Amino acid sequence: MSYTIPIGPYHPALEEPYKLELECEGENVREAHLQIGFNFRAIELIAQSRNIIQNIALFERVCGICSNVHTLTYCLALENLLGIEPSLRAQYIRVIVAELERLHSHILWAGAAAHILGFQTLFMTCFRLREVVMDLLETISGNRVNYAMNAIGGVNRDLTDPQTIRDGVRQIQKAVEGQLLPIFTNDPTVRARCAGVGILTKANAIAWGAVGPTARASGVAQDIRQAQPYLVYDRFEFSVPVQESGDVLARILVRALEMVESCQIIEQALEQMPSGQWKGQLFVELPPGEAVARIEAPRGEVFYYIASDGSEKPLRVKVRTPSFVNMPTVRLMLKGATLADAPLIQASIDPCYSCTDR
Amino acid sequence: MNVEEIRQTLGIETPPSQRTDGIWWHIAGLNVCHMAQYLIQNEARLITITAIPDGKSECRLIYHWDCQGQLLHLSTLTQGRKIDSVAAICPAADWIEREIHDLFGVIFNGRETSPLVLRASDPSGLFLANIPLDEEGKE
Amino acid sequence: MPSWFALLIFPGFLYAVPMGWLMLWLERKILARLQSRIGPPFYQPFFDFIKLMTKEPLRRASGEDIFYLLLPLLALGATVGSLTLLPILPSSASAVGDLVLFVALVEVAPICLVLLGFLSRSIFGQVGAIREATLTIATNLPFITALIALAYASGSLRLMEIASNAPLATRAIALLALLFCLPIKLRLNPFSVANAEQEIYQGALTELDGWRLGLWELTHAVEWVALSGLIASLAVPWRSGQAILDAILFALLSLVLVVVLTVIAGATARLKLLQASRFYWRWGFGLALLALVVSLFL
Amino acid sequence: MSIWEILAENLRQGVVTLRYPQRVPPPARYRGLVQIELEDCVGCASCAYVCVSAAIHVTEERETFCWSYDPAKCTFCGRCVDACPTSALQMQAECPPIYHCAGALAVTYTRAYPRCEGCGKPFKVATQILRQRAYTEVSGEVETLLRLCPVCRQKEAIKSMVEARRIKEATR
Repeated sequence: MSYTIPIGPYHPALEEPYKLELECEGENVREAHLQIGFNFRAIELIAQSRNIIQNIALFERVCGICSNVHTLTYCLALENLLGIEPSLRAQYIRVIVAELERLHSHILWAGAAAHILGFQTLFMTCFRLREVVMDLLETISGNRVNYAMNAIGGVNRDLTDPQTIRDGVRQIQKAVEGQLLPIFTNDPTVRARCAGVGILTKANAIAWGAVGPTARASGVAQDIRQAQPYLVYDRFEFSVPVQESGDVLARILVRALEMVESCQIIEQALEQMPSGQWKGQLFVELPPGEAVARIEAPRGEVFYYIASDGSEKPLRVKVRTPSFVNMPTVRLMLKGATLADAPLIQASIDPCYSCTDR
Repeated sequence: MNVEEIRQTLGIETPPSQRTDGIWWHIAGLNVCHMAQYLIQNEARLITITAIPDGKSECRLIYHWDCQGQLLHLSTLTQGRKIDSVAAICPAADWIEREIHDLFGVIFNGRETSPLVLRASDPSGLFLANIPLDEEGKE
Repeated sequence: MPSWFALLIFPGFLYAVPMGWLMLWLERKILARLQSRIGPPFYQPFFDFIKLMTKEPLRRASGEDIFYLLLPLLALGATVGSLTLLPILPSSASAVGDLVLFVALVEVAPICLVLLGFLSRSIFGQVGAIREATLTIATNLPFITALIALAYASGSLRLMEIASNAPLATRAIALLALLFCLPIKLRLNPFSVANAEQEIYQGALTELDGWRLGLWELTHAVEWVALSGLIASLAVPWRSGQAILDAILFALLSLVLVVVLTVIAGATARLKLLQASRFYWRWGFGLALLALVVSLFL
Repeated sequence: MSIWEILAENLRQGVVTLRYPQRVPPPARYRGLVQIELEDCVGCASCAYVCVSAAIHVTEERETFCWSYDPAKCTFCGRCVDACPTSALQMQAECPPIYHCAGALAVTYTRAYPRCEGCGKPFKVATQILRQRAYTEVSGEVETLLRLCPVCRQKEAIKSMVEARRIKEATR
């Protein structure tokens, strides 16, 4: 029996609207079509009618989960254009917030994956752990979701209580190593659902320009933090986990190991952090010209392009989010998979539909 | 990444400008297919393509490449709002080109573009429509 | 004991409906506590039922509603009917071949569910119906084999005689095989494939709303009582002779089964259709076959 | 840890969730409603300039200025607080109340410009904080000067300069 089954735009397995149309043969998927744009807000266009400082808050709203990386990349691009560099303390604070956000994003994703697997207890375990990192971010920034930490040339809030963060991060590392990793890799029911499912070959990952954990799980060792270190990432010792198998389990593993690395980075940053200036400056105008910036977000490389004609408003801002390049690979993973695997496979790249649509 | 080699292979005369955020190169009549083929052979990754309206009828397209960790930005102008598609050579360009078609109405020669972020009934070129956004952000 | 008592009072409606709600609540509460959550108060399933029954339902094509009314009622009636056959009290009506009748009645609900899924004309309902049908077949092989083993070992098709006569070894293995089948019949993890929310919404129930869903939820609650009751009533060979004591023992045993099933559900992810079927054909059927072999040679 | 150990641990640990009206208190840096200290506001409209969602408006009249704020539009990014040169803005460190219609918590404050002690015209006044920033020591003389409008202040300054020169010449 052949039929087309729609997943989305609104579906329990999707956090946000997008549509996956699966042409099925029995329980097997023959072909998949992706439709995006349900969350299209034309943020790039709106940015052209706002001044550069308003735009920081605007780009914070590109994504609900990785809000900080967007303001960070935007501010880095502006700083490239202005030719300024934030103080060392501000850079360390940015790194700490960025890594905490990576922890948050990965834990949230692990929870979402567990939910899609129908593993309620694991979902609850992940989301309970997520509270720990959210509390840390709330202590630092005063908000659980949109941290508003980045300003041009600095940060908005100082980091005054390193011990709380250190304790929280240690708790997270312990839980990731002691609970999430063993269950995701050893639990028989989870293994049965994840191993060998939704394979993305290395060749395909390269051809489609996949980034972040999706690429690293397919054996493409690329991480902007090491390839072209920004902020103070060249001062930390950390490794980039790479898996060769390219299946859902590999993507889970890459993220879980990355969380441990992030904890290590935060510990090192707290250790090394110098005292001093951290505040940003208030810029009203930009010099004419263009600049780009890119960073390694939880989901992969975020890329910003800014062009200015010398006024207070940017001429054009281009946002390239990691999900935008990762999502087309879902089609390749889905071909030949079973219907039951489809929600898990589409979730395994950690897609962010709002990011993709902007 | 060997800048001189790229320059010779693509037959470019203008010199590039080297900045902290990569190498910027504006090339008037760039053969984008040739560029894509050459860079992909050299293990470069297409990050994205940025389109910026240039005058009333044209668009400047910037191809952002990651050449083993280094950024290379090659820009060129469309001709009659048309440019060759690189999607056949570089699958990563597929969605990017579709989005540019949606937002700026650029036509990519040698491929079909179906709407990506817009719905099928919407006209392309949304960002050219000059929608006045007042302070409240309403259309 | 008159049969109207069994049907209406114990273990029929008056017992089965509150007990079913209690079981649904216990399932949710245990799951919550296993996850360090508060969980719902004990009256929650009752409130859910009232809420569903009083909701304004969607308008359906004329003639469609009759199926949404009849199929759950049929399933409810059949499931309560199967309950009355359970050998709980020594005075329970036990007829020749009531084991066969029990199997027939307890299978009405899944068949109604498959029909509801197909009737709903929703793609998710149909996929859910296919899954439900596939799983019913997969699980019934060990389910019926285990019952045959019990019947053979005790030399009777009467549930009462099976309960009192089945030899220990066969009884233990066969009941374990029956217990294996419960997660699928009650659509629990790791075999909640037919109502996999993240894949096909509520499967066959996707299009049900208001009282249509309420009626089905009621049936589901009674299904819990009937299926856990089967194992609970067959597990104990002796009856005290005092109706109250026997009833309480039966109820407690049923609740213990709910706890066991819930803990397993809380500790597992959902498997796929093929994996679930394979599990039943290999382990479930293997166990049931073992029970049969044991009953043949011991 | 296996899943069984986690279940046992959870069971041992007991309930960690809260029933609805109970809630975890917000942290010290919580970004709640924006509060204004009108005495410190100079009406420079920096806050309105950086506000992305147009939650803050500053309108100027001849003799007054209005500072209005609508929490329903606010994104609580805190940029207005950072941009305020006189630290007149603060964010409440407690959760805003629940409200049912947009604009229910909107506030508008009007501040009349003080009148110049010289000519009687209203003028924008420098606040205490700005005064302290401009003059290391706010003396009585400065205080008198600051109660005048810029025009009168200029006149007064010229007058005192002329006076000073006269005294200088006289002493010579």
